[in-house]
Amino acid sequence: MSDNDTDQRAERLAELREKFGRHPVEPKKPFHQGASLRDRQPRFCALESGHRACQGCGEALAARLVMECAGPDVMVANATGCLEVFTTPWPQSAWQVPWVHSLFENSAAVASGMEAAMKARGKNTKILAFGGDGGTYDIGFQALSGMLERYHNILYVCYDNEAYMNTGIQRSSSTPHAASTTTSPAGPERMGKRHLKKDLLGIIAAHHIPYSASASVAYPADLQRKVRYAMGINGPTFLVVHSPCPLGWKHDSHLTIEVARRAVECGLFPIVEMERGELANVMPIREVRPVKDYLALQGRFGHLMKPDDPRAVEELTHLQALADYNITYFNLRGEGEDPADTVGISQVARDRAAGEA
Amino acid sequence: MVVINRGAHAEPGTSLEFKTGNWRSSECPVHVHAKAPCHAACPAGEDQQAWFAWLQEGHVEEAWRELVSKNPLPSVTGRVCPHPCETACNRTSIDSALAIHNVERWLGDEAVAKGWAYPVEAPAEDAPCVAIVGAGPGGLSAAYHCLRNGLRAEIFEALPEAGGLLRSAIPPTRLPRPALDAELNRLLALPGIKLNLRCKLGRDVGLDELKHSHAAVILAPGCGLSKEWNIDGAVPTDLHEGLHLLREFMDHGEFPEARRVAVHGGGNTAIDLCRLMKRHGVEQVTLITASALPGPDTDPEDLINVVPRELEEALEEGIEIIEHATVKRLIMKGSRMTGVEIVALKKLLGTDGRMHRVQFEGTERVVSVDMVIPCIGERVDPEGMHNLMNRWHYLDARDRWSRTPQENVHAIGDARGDRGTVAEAIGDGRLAVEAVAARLQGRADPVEDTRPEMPASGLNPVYFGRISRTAVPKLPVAERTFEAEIEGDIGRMAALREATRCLSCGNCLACDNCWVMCPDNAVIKTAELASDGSHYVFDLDFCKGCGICAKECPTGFIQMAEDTWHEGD
Amino acid sequence: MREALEGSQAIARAVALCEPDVVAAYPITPQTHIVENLSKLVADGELHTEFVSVESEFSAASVVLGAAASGARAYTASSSQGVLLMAEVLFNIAGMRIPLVMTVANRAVSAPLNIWNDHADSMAVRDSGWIQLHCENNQEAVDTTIQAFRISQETDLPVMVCMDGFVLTHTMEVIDIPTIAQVRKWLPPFEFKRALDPSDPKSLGALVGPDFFPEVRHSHHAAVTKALPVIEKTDRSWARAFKRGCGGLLTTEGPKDAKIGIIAMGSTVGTLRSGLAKTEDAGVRLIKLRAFRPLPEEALREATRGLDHLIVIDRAISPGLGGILGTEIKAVLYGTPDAPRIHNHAIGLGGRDIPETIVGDLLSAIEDPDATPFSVFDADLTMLPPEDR
Amino acid sequence: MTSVIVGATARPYRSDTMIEYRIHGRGGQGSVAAAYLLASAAFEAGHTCQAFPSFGAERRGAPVTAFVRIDNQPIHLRSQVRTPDFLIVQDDTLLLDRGITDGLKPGGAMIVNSRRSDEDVAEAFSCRTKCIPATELALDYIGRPIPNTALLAAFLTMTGHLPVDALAAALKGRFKGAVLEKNLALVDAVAGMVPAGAWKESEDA
Repeated sequence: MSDNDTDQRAERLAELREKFGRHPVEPKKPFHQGASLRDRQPRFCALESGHRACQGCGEALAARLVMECAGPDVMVANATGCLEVFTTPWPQSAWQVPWVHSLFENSAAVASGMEAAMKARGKNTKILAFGGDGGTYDIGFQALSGMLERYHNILYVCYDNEAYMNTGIQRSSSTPHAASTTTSPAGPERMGKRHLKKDLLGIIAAHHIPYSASASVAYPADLQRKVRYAMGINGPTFLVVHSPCPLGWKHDSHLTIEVARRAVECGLFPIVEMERGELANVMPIREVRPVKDYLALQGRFGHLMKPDDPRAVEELTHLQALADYNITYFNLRGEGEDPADTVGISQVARDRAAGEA
Repeated sequence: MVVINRGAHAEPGTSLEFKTGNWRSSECPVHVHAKAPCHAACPAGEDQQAWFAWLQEGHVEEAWRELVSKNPLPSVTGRVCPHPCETACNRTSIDSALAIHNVERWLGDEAVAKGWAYPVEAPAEDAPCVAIVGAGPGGLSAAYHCLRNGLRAEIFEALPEAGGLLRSAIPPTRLPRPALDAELNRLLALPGIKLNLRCKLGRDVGLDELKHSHAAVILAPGCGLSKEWNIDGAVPTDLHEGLHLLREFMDHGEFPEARRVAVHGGGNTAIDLCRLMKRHGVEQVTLITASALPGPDTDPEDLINVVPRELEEALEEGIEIIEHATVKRLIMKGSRMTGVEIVALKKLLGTDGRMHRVQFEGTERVVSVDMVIPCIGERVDPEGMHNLMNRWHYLDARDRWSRTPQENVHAIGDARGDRGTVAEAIGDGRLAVEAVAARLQGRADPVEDTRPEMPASGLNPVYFGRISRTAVPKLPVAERTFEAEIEGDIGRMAALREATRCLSCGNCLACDNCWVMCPDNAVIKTAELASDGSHYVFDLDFCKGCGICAKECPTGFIQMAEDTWHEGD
Repeated sequence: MREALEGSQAIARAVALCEPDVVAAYPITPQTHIVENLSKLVADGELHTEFVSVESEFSAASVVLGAAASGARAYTASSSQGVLLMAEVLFNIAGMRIPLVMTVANRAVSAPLNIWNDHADSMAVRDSGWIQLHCENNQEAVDTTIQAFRISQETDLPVMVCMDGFVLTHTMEVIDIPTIAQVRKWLPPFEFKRALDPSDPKSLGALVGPDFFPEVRHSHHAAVTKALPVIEKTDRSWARAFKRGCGGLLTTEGPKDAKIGIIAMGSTVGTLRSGLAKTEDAGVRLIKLRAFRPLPEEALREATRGLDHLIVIDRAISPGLGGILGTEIKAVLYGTPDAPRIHNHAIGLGGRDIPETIVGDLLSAIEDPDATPFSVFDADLTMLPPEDR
Repeated sequence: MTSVIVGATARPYRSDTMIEYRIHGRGGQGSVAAAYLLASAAFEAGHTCQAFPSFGAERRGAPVTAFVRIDNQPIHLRSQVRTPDFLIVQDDTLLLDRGITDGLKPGGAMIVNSRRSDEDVAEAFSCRTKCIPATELALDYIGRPIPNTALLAAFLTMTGHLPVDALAAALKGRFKGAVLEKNLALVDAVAGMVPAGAWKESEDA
């Protein structure tokens, strides 16, 4: 191991100490040390390769991004769902942090117990709770609400792929209006889901918790900043991460990021931050796209792409109106160019450090 | 043997035992270092993307060294080149091209100012020596690349000064002489280059003699003579042809008396001449060209072959340009010219499958002038090289390496007849020397860069915000003289800023997108194992072939390829 | 120290003596007083624990799951509907082999809504893989609660301490509460080897496919079965330390040559004992079954040896089958030579008061030529329309 | 497996000394508290005891009952008290239910919180009865209309079943400070108001 690695590691630990104001546990198998290149990657890898997510899985990506800036002194409670199934088919596990799966609807409660245990045992290890939209918006909502109300020191991350994907694409309360799923199929009598996507953040906001936010896999830097911020808060925090599902949304696997990006750019998935339930920050959209650009990439909205069908036109217009509403409501247009807007935050530059290496 | 533990818990990271790499159904990601279009378009062979990469990292000298690995005269080309690189720049699909030539000039000037050493070593005393005829850009480039290839160079120049048309045909307003001299002198001072002035082929030295005394001969005489010009056999009694007028003016500062002048032609010489005459006091200067002015629908094949900014400045300065026209008849009052009849003309595909210039009857009109100056191009002075001339009166260079039918003799630059820019001559010089060096070392011809070019569609523009091109100061029309350089210096700050606009087409930016966005953690960051300037390798044991990395690679450096590509690894 | 205490209060005190790290519970009649008493102990500074006031029994179970999985001694309590709402988590806790303790204040399960005592709730989760121990009185409930923590950590299994709702939870009686020093000496500190720990990051609750599931299930079954000697050993150890036991797996009372036996679980045993006192000449062997899961098959066969008749008292039924304990005991005795005839009766469902006189009725029923193999013994069928009898 | 724990045979299951009480009150009047107080007093006096409510889902104001058993041996019986030795009635409006004395053992007695005369009530129910204005006394001494202390004090004074000191000890376990003092004062006052040992013979009845 080179000095450089040691320095990086020390730096990382120092950063963690700074962030948490506490001493993180030294992992038994330290990160970016070891024989293989994989072991020496300059990031904390809590979600290893070899997991069985679909090609182009947005959720797998989101979870890895979250864990990178949450670990290593964390423990995870994971709701039943794709993430759980594809990471831990016994005897294998893709997790490099303590991880527990109990049930579909109780990750917030299990996490509450874990956090209580940490408090009782005088430890500072941060607890994360993970759930999909089914386990968060729907069946696990009560446990989540209880967790927030009891003010546990937990970051709850909802990987929102807008349907029950684990069981084969059934609608959830997070499924967008007019999306076709196996339980809200489009047909002569129906244009996909009849109801609206639940305004979960609004409900979370009503819990008056220190911090809640939305993020998207299309904007990893923003996502990771939010995770770091939330990790530093002593109290309940909530993050919903828009995570496309190529299988369920019916788009090509390589388009995962593109689809997620367009969802943000059209206004259907606003990226916002709330402090104590008050809107504190939004990611402005530099160039607003029509929702059609977003919808057209996905088979689940295929029935809307029929200009000759007045019902399709109506629903398409409806979705545009919903996006417009978000843009107005959250003031997503911003005021001029902003390094943190949808374009600014995406910009890449030649990595000087890498260039000199 | 599996042993099931209590509660069926799993140990950390054991998923690594499960290789998801066999999930790839058809394609896997590969790193493809495609040619940046600027590089593909550069006749001198520069890899602009490569030296902008150094600039992006703040390494100015390294950028210059990368640049001069191909083109030893950036200070010159940064002023005179029509920069096809900028025309090709993929950035035009986002906002506008990088100001490549301005940055090139700044780099060249920086090197002069700072005295950076050319990346060459003195050749061995007994190294083979190449004879180079002509000390214009092509010959100088050839000499320089001899050093780069461990050869010595001996230049034979007919004129008393080196520089060729850089000195004789390009006005100081475009290429100030101090800039030219500074760069030339640095180059000529390199050990291993011997310059013989006032030494004319055919007069002072013979080709056969050179072939005998030197390891190879590279002919770079340029085109010293004007092409013959007449209108149906008629010429004005006091015919002045363009290149001659230009040289005369640069030597003596005088033009023949005229109030209204028509220049017939469409190259840089024509434009330079128009602008100098206008500035000299000629009331009306009209350029009659068969080509087209730039416009949204202009066919590149049909476009007037001049440096775009020069054209722009000419129009600013009040030069009238009549496109798609030619001179059909000279109107004389006795020996005095009163006007020219012009007719509309266009290049059209003929029934023989070739392009022809077709004049359109009934479009004739008269432009009143008292002088018409032909500026239709130049030809080679064949002295000493008669048996190398082809039927178009150019030197018979036959391939990329400018080989002629005579063994060990190459003919480069304008004298080939199919070149027309300083950059092309510089490129020719390098290629010819590379071929010579290969032959001398018993190697095959150097392999051409066959990499595919990265089109704008191969990039992901999402990752590049709109950044406007740096506007470089220019002298106002009223302040333009015969000496002062019209275009200003871009300056360090702006040059570095401009570098940040480079899209790095086809090359790895080390932006981490692939590393960050791989859902399968199958991109490994490593400077050691990565090739082609990349910082990543794919762990195909785990890559499922989703294609996100390729889609989200800003520069198109990652592409999806048939999975068989990696078989046998 | 002996004190006159309400059952719930005594349980709260017992739990506090075990110094749990995390307590999570949601109130439900008749478990409420346990939660209230624990809350008060916390508020009064007498119990230093993370008390998580959850929003449902479901979360209560989940919280203790998470807490125990994180290496904390954890405790919860519930009853009836609450147990059923927990059901999913209860299976999960056991399947993950997580040690923790839960009190079930046994109560009927609706509908119809009924808050009174029977065993329908714990019976409904008998297959969850928990250890289930039944208590006859509040002293046993206190002692069993403390024992349960030790059994739990020794077996890596969760333990359900079943005590009859109201009949025990709301009854004040004289109870000897151990001192904290005694408990600390007897109960080792909590240890869970597989606890979540960033320095040894295991994944708990993995997906187990058909390739391994039967083996995992078998190991769970084996673990619960192997808890039998642990339960016994623990009670013996307790008896040595505290000069009183809780009856190990089961106890028998009465003449050795008895030909009739009565077996029951929980507080009913006391009433039956009281009733038998009036019929001393009956020669009846009273069997108190403490361990329902694991079911002590060998001990049951031995306890019933020599009997001609065995009356099995159930406090819950499985509609369409009959008594649950009765059916299980039939299965245990199947193929045993000279096995007694089983008379299976459910009594006291939904809190129907069980008078001591029922003993005589039960004994008489042995000779009743019209008796069915199973009956809801104290149901007055004349209240039902003929077609519903 | 030979793990059967066989208990002693011939163990006396039932004591002849057990005394059973039934307390009638209304939801919110503290019937259960009275039962617990009485059981606590028994415990303080060295007896075994058992007290429990009738486990109703009734709300405030509804008639409720609670039960107490006191003995000198372990109490196994868990059924409700069907044949009480004594009744404690916290509210004379409950007397409208004529079935209130059902199961009362012959020779049993009833103490009622009432301003009515003992004789009136005794006549109506054909049992020994003592009425005391417990609510008024409680208001006078404690300031709150809780009749338990007065009723129990009167009851214990008359039966001598438990020393009145035991009630004081039980009260000390439940109350502190001024409330306790007021309750103790009430006990003393009531003890002086009723004939001590008047019902003592009932134990032998």
